[in-house]
Formats: sequence, C-alpha cells, structure tokens
Amino acid sequence: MKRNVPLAITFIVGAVLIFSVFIPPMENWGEDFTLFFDIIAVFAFFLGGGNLLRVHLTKLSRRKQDWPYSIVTIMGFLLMLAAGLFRIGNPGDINASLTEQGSLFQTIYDSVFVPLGSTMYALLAFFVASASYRAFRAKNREATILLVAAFIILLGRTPLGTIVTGWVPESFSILQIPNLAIWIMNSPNLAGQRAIMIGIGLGVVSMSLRLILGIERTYLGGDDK
Amino acid sequence: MEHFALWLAAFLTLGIISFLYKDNAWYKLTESIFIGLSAGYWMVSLFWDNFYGKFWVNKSESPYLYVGAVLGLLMLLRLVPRIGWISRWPLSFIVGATSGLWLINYFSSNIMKQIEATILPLFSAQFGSGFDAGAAAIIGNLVIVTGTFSGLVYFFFSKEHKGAFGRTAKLGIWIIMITFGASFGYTVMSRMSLFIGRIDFLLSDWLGMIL
Amino acid sequence: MSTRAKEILVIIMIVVFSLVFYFRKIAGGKEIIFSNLVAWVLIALLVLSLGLILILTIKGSLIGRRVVFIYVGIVLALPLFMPFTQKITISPEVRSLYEAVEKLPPGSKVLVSFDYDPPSAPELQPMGESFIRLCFQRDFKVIIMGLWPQGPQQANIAIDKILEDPEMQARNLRYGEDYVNLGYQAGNEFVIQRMGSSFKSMFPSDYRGIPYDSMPLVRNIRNFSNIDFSFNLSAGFPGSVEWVQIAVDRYGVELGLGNTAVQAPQMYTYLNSGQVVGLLGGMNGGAEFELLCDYKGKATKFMLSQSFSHMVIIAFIIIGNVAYFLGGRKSALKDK
Amino acid sequence: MKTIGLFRFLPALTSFSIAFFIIFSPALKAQAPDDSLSTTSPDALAVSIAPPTSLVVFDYKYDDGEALELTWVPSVDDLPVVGKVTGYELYRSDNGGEFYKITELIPGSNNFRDEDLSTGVNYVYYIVALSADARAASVKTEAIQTHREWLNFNLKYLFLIALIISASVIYFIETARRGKKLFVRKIAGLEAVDDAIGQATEMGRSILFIPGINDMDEVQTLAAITILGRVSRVVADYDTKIHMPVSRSLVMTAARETIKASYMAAGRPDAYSDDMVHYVTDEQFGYVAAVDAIMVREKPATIFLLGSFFAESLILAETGNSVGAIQIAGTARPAQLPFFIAACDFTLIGEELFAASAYLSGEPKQLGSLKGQDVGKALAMLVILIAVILATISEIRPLETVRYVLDFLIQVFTIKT
Repeated sequence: MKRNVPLAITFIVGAVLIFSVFIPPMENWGEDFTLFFDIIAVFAFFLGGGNLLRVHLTKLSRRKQDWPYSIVTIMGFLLMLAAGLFRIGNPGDINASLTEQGSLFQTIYDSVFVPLGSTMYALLAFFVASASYRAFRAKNREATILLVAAFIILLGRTPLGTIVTGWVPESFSILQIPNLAIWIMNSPNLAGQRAIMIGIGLGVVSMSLRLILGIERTYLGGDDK
Repeated sequence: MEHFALWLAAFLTLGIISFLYKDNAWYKLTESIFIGLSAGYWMVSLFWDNFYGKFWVNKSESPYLYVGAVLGLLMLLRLVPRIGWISRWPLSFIVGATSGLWLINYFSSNIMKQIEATILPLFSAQFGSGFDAGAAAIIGNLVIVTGTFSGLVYFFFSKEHKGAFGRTAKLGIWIIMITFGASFGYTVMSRMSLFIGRIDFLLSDWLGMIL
Repeated sequence: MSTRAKEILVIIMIVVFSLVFYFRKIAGGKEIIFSNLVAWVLIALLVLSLGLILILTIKGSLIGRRVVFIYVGIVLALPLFMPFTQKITISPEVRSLYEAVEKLPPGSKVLVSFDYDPPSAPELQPMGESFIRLCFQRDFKVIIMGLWPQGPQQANIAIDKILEDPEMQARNLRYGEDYVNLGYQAGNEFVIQRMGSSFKSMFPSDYRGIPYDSMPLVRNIRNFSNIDFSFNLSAGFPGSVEWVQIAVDRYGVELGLGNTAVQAPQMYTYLNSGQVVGLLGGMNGGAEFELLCDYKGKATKFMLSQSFSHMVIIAFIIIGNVAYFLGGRKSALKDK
Repeated sequence: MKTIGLFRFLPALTSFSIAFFIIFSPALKAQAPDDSLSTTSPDALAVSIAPPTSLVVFDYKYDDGEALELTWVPSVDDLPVVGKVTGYELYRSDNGGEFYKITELIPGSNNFRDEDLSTGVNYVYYIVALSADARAASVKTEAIQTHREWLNFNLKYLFLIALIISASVIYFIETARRGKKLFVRKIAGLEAVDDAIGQATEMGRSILFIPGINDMDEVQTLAAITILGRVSRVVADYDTKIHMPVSRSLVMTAARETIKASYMAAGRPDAYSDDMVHYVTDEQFGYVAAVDAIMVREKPATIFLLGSFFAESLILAETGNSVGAIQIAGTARPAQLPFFIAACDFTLIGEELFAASAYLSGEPKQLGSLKGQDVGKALAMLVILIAVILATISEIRPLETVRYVLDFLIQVFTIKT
C-alpha cells in the first residue's frame, strides 16, 4: 500500500500521458495536468510558507545567531499577505485589482522588488569578471580551446578587434576578428549546442522511462512497507 | 514620498552590492526584507492566480478540477504523522505526469528537430565563390555536421573512449568547449550593461552626478 | 586602525557623499565632467595599476577576487564622467537606418514600438531617446506603442528626458498632435496582425484612457498604410522577428530595428535580404546612431564603460594566464 | 532483488502499441482532403474588388473533431503593397442558423483553421474581401461536419522512433537485469561524489544541495531529486550534515521524502530531521540572495548545483567557489553550462545529469538504460551521416532516387502540427 500504490500511480499517469499525445480525443490531457499541478502547488505552499515561518520563529525564540533579522523576514511576509490577500492599502475594495497602481501591494513591488531583483541580477557583471580571471587559463588543451573561443568573441565585441585585424584583405574578410566571432557563433557553437541537445533528449527519455517503470524510486520513501 | 522611495531603492541597491565586499549587517537586513516580502508576494500570487483563478472560478464548469484539489489536500496530510505517507500519492502523480509529458516533448524538440536541422549538404552552388563566402560556408557546414557527430560520440556511455572512437570523442569535447567559450564571451556584454543600468540609477536618478 | 573602524569610516563617507550630492541635485546642480587632464591621469593610473598587478603576479603574489570586483566597478563607473567619447566607426546597417529616416519629409508619421523591460533598458533606452529626438528635430509625428507591458513606461521616461532639453522645449511639442503613446496591448504578434486592418481596434484609447478618435494625430490613421516609417526596439519575443514577418512581409512597412547585443546577430539575415532598412545592435549601435544624430546621449557614455570593462576583463585573463604559467602550472590556483 | 509486478506489463504494452500501429496503418494512405465539398462560381454582384474564389472546407485531420480547415484563392485585387484589399472577414453558420463573423484576416491570407467546433453540427462558411469602400463575398460552402479521429497519424514517425528508442532502453534494462555485464565509462563528476562527501565529513562541515529553481514539473528537477537519493544515502552512511534550501514547496516535500528514505535505507532513521530541507522563497533572486548568504556563513565543504538554473548559475557558482567548496554542478540548460564549467570543479553536461542517478546507483538494470540511450545516439549519428551524404550528392548531381530518399528522411524527422 505505502509503496505499490504510488508506483502504480506513477506508471499509469506516465503511460497515459505518453500515449495521449497520439490520441486526438486525449490530446489536451497534458494541459489538464498542468492545471492540476498549479492547484497542488497552492496547497503545497502552506507547507512551504509554514516552514518559512517555523524556521524563523524558532530562530527568534531560541535567540539563535542573527535572530533580529528573522523579525524583518516574518514582518515582511505577513505584510505582503495582508496587502495581497486582504487587499489592505488598496484604494479599491477587496474586488479591486491586486496590481492596481497605487495599491500597497504594487507599490512594494515597484519600489522594493525591482531594485532588489535587478541589483542581484547585476552582480553578474562582477562574477563574470572574476570567473574569467580565474577560469580562463590554458591549463590543458580543453581549457585552452575554451579560452581562445571566449577571447575571440570578447575581442570581436570591442574596437580592439577591428583594429587588430583591420589589415586583412576583404576577400579573406572571414579572418577579421568581428567576422570570425560571428562565424564561431554560427558554426562550431551551433554544432556543440546540437550534440548537447540531442543528448539531453535521450537522457530525458531514458530517465522518464526509469521513473515510469518504477526502476528509479528513490523519491518514494524506502522499504517501510 | 518621492524622496523616500528613491532613498529606499538606493539603500537596498547598495545593501546588495555590499555583499561583494563581504557578508555584513546591511546585506543581512536587505536579504531578510527580500526573502520575507517575496515569499509573501508568491503566496498571494499563487493564491489568486492558481487557486482562485484556475480552480475556484472554474470548478462548477469543469468538475474534474476537484481531482487537483483533492491531490492538494492529500499533500497536506504530511502534517499528520500517522498517515503522512499518503502524501506520496500526489507526489507520484506529479512525477509520473512530468516524466510522461516531457518524454515526448523532448523527443520531438530535442531529438527529431535537431537531427532534421543537421541534414545539410556539404557543398552547394548557392554558397557562392571566393574564399570569404564559399569556403566559409563549406567549412561551416562541415563543422556543423562533424561537430554534432563527434559531440554525440563524446556522450557515449557504453564504450570506452579509446582508439579512433576516443579520438572522435576528443574532437567532440573540443567542439563542446568552443561552444562554451563562445557563449561565455558572448554574454559578457549584456552582463556588463546590467550593472551599468544600476550605476546609472545611483549616479543619475539618485545623486544627479551625471545626466 | 582596526578593520571595524575602517568599515564604519567608509559607511560614514558613503552617507556624507550621498547626502552632499543629493542636496546638490535638489539645488539644481549640473552634471560632473572631468577635465581632459584628470581623465587621462585616471586612465594612466588605471593602466599603471594593472601593470603593477601584472608585475606582482610575475613575482608570485596573486590578487584576490575583491580586487577584480573593484576594477569592474571602477571601469564601469568612471567612464561616465569622462569628457571624451570612444572613436566610433559607423557600421553600414546604422548608417542605412539614419539615411532612411533622413529621406522622410517633415510631417511624416513614424510608429515606434517599445518591446522591452527595465533590465534591457541600458542597451535600448538610449536608442529610443535618440531616435525619438531625431524625429522631433525633423518635425515627424511620433506614435508610440508597446508589445511588452513595461515598454510604454520606458517610452514615457524617454520622452520626459527629451523634453527636458531647452531646444526641444522651444519646439512646443504637444501631446496628441505631435506625439502619442498608445500604451501596451496584450496578444503578442496578433496585435501587429490586427493593426494591419485597424490601429483603433487594438488601441481604442491611449495609455491614459484618451479615446483614439479624440487625438488629432491618430484620428486619420487607419492602419499601416498611413504610416511612413516604423522603428522597433526589441529585447526578445514578441519583437523584431514578429515585426519583420508581419508588418514588413505582409503590409510592406518600412522598418528599422534596435536590438540588444544578444539578439542582434540573428537579425542580419533580414538586413541582408532587405526586409529591414537598418539595425542598431547593442550599445555600439546606439552610440553610432547618436554620433550620426550629433547628440551625445547615454549610449555614447555607456559605450565607453562597456569597452573599458571588456578591456579590463581581457587584461585580467592575460594576468591570470601569466600567473598560471609562471606559477609552475600549479593546479592550486583557488583564490583566498 | 525482485522486480515489481508492474514491470511485467512491459512486453504486453509494447506489443499492444505495435498492434495498434499495424491495425490502423491503412489509414496512413487516407491523408488527402477527400471530403472537400464546395466549388466556386464568380460572384454575381458587381463590386470594385474581386471576391476570393475556390473556397474549400475540409475536416482537419487527426483531431478530436474540433477543427475544420478552409482554403481559398485570394481576391485578384489582393496584391502586396499596391493591392486594394485591406483584409478578409470569415463568416460561419451553425446548423443553418444565421451567419456571423468568426474572424478577421489580413491581406494575402489564403487559409484558416477554425477550431473549437463540435461534432454533429453542420457548418457553412463564406468569406468576404474588404477594401476601403467595398466588400466582395465568395460563394457559400456546402454544409460540413467535423470528424473525430482516434489516432494522430501526423505523428506516426515520431511514435515509431520513440518506440524504437524506448524499446532499446527497456531491452537493455531487461538484459542487464538477467545478469549480463554491461560496460559503462567513467564520468568524472560522479566519480568525485564519494570523495567530496568524504572530505566534508573529515572537515566536519556540511554539504549544500541546490536542486535548481524550477518546480517538480520540470524534468531537470526530477533528475536532481533522483541524484539527491544517491547522495543522501552516502551522506547518511558517513553521518555528514546535509543542508538543502529550496525555492519551491513541492520540491521541499519531495526532497524530505527522498532524504528520509535514504536515512532509513542506511538504518539510521533517527538521524534524519525535517530541518535538513527548508523553503526560502519562490522569487528567483530572493532565493539567490539567501543561498549566497548561506554559502558564505556556513562555508560548506561540498556544494551540489544540480537541476534547472537560469541567470543565477554563475552568481551561485562563483560564491561557492569563493568559500573554497568542492562544487559538482549539472544542468540541461545549454546557456548556463559555460558558467558552471568556468566556476565549478566538476560539471555534468546535459545528458550526464540525467544519467547520474543510474550511474551512481551502480545497479545493473539502471546501467542498462544508459546503454539503451547509446542506441539512440548511434541511430541519430547514422541518420545524420546518411542524410548528409545524400544531401551532398543531390547538390552535386540531381538524381531522382537520391532526392526521393532524402525527402523521405527529412519528412520522417519533420513534425507536423
């Protein structure tokens, strides 16, 4: 019961969805599944959100390190729930649109979320630099190839690239760095991408089969029958 | 109010940037604000978009949606230790459905389409003459075909990379490395412009040092 | 002085610095530009310090990642204060766009679609600004729309910026007569398709709710046949590809493109086939266009930052390799 | 080890599908629109533009009786750029009711698929060409009903190839299960798993496991969870600390279930605690901010970054690198792989991510599935080789048979929708 029922559910649902693609009266079942999934995800959030509260309340009550920050997190969470679920601070009433201009919910989104998210995203500028500094070293043949390809593309995007190879005659224009950069993007880069993608396709097929057939079942609890 | 919003945005922006120096109180405060507010934001969105918008509004019209709700409720049984194991049912439903759904999707988009796109002639009169156009196109197609081929050889699991097979696999990993190097170099510019955007906010919108 | 004290000092400096400049801004302070001398000295210092790092590396002491971070921050920020602009060579696809706009007679109706959101703004916003500015200068009528929800907001930011300029204020541009912002419409490529038969069906009112028919500029515009030129600023889907496939291929619209650097290479096929008249790709494209318009906008400024940062990354890659080869190829090259 | 009962269904399932395919194969030939119902005649009214002609309606093939296809010849006044026609309107009547407009179409269009129809209803259509000041209607079609098909023969090659590859995977699983030894090459990133966990144990530090930022409806997350099963088993044996912040509630539930199972299998259920896995936030960069902080504060000895990653890949990998952790990463998102390659010690590239749990399990039947995948690769390589040779030959010298075979091959791999 504890193990075989879940295995049977996985098998039946998986097999049915595979075959539904080929059977027109069933072709929308995949979309229905995503609906089910979205609904399940809401219920699951009670576990997730509850867990978040629990973690921070525990931190708070046991006065663990950095506990004052937990107050901020909990307050933020509750504030957003109040503004969103009960539409507090919304110029319209409960039926007004959540994202109405001037509502507390939308204001918080615009003035807190946007700067936070885009700055976190923008940190990539620094990490790209430190990763290039550390990783692009000609340690072995593979690393050298990686380095050279990245170097050509980088050069091709600065005025330096045009200057360095500007002397190459027009009939060999492919050897000018900006053109070479475009050629690398369109040929070897494409080939590598394709090999990776075909491999991924096969990997998914094989793993899905292992899951559907119940060969892979680490996610289902152990042998507690 | 306008001043406050500007200073708040600047405070949060600098708080995140300060993490580059090291973990510190300013960052911790910013991080806690971000986590609390965003978790709340997502709960609200999930509730209104998914539960209300997809289930509550349509439930009388499409009664089969109750299946989703029941599975969701079973998920909550985790909170009752004695019958918590029932929550594996919705879990196995999701695992089965995800596997089944993606098996065919990946099959068509990752295998069939990519193979079709690789069926290229190695030579064509349309390529034009001269080194710049003709040769580049011929070499380009040759590289795409041999690159895809040898890349696949690299991924072979059940054959040892030895002899001619090993050399092809080696070529395959080189092609893959070119791919990685190229995509890395290619994204640097857009990553830099992301931070230029933040600097522009700080120096222009906030402090008015530049226009 | 302990690290703690230094940190507190830095924070105090940041606070004082920002307060000073904030009040300076409120008091109407102008932008800060270094003199040529200062700028060259700074560049020289930058190059020298990189050389010093190289020497240090050769001698065997490696720099940590924080040093790299500081350099990235400096080279992205400092060029924004520098008086000179990078030598820009104008590529044919930018020139052809400019020439196509030049050819239009005064009073031409130009449709500009803002199809991007704030993260792509550093690249695309300057293009939008210089393009609309050029249109106003030539007395064109500008119709703005967006296929991305945040596009029309970006357009408003651009217009506000343009209208701050006294030269533009002197033109006495009026909303509804000289330019309109029709706002965002959901539906991706279908919006373009439906606009083929009727603009009004897609935009019954503008972004502020003013009815389509009450705005003199658009009252008589039915569909693409009343539009003389189109410009599309795009960061992905829906965007340039859809505009080319529908507006150009089906309705014969004359179209120019402004794209992010990531997207631009895919557009060269359309350029070569003549489906689009011109293309601005990434910050380079924006800077080149500003040069043609004789307007020093943000792209020109940002461009310098962009190139500086690329050079610095290339420099650090070289330093890294020097470190590796001189360090007896030891594998333990982890920082810290 | 005994296999589960379900597994025995397989041969039956396979033969069932083959039989399915064979029985319905006569329908393969019936693809032409044979039930076209109407013809045309010039419109009687004198108007300033010509009407569209040859309006034909036929059942859309291989659907649930929901769609009809219409084709027509556009008005002769419909020319690119200089033409007078500004668009078309399509009208429909259901069961002899009144005609109403179902859609507007742009100039130059010559077909339309009318969807969301029902079976058993008689539909009649006509189309009107519009210009600035005139309308010109085509003749009406005869009444037509939609038809429901039970199998989608547009996808027959997809089905066939999927069947071959799935069958080869299953065949090798079976072969291996019967005890035949199969060779599987070493995968560096996975060989390192044991050592990496061992090192964390020695240093007395924790292991951080990040399963990507997507939910359980993404296969890469499933792959990450299956790998978690193997990793947490080693963790349980070594008695190391594992920490797993997640960005989705469902992933949290699945991960807890998985880790708990591993601890039970290791005979140490008491050592398991729900606190090993905790939810942070669904927001992409909020999650990244939290994970970065955890890395810096806890200084884990080993970090696993497995699953579906977006722009955050490099932020996480660089931060992990800066605290000196051994990093094992893997994703099937080609755009993010370069960043992992640059910043992590070991990277599972695409297919290797999905193969990982099978590889780590070391069970013969799991390894058998990897051999099955290789058959797929061999097949893909063979097709590419043959097709490229044929394509090149037909470019140099146009031979009819070569062209025919090539077209067939291309048709096989083209998916019709």
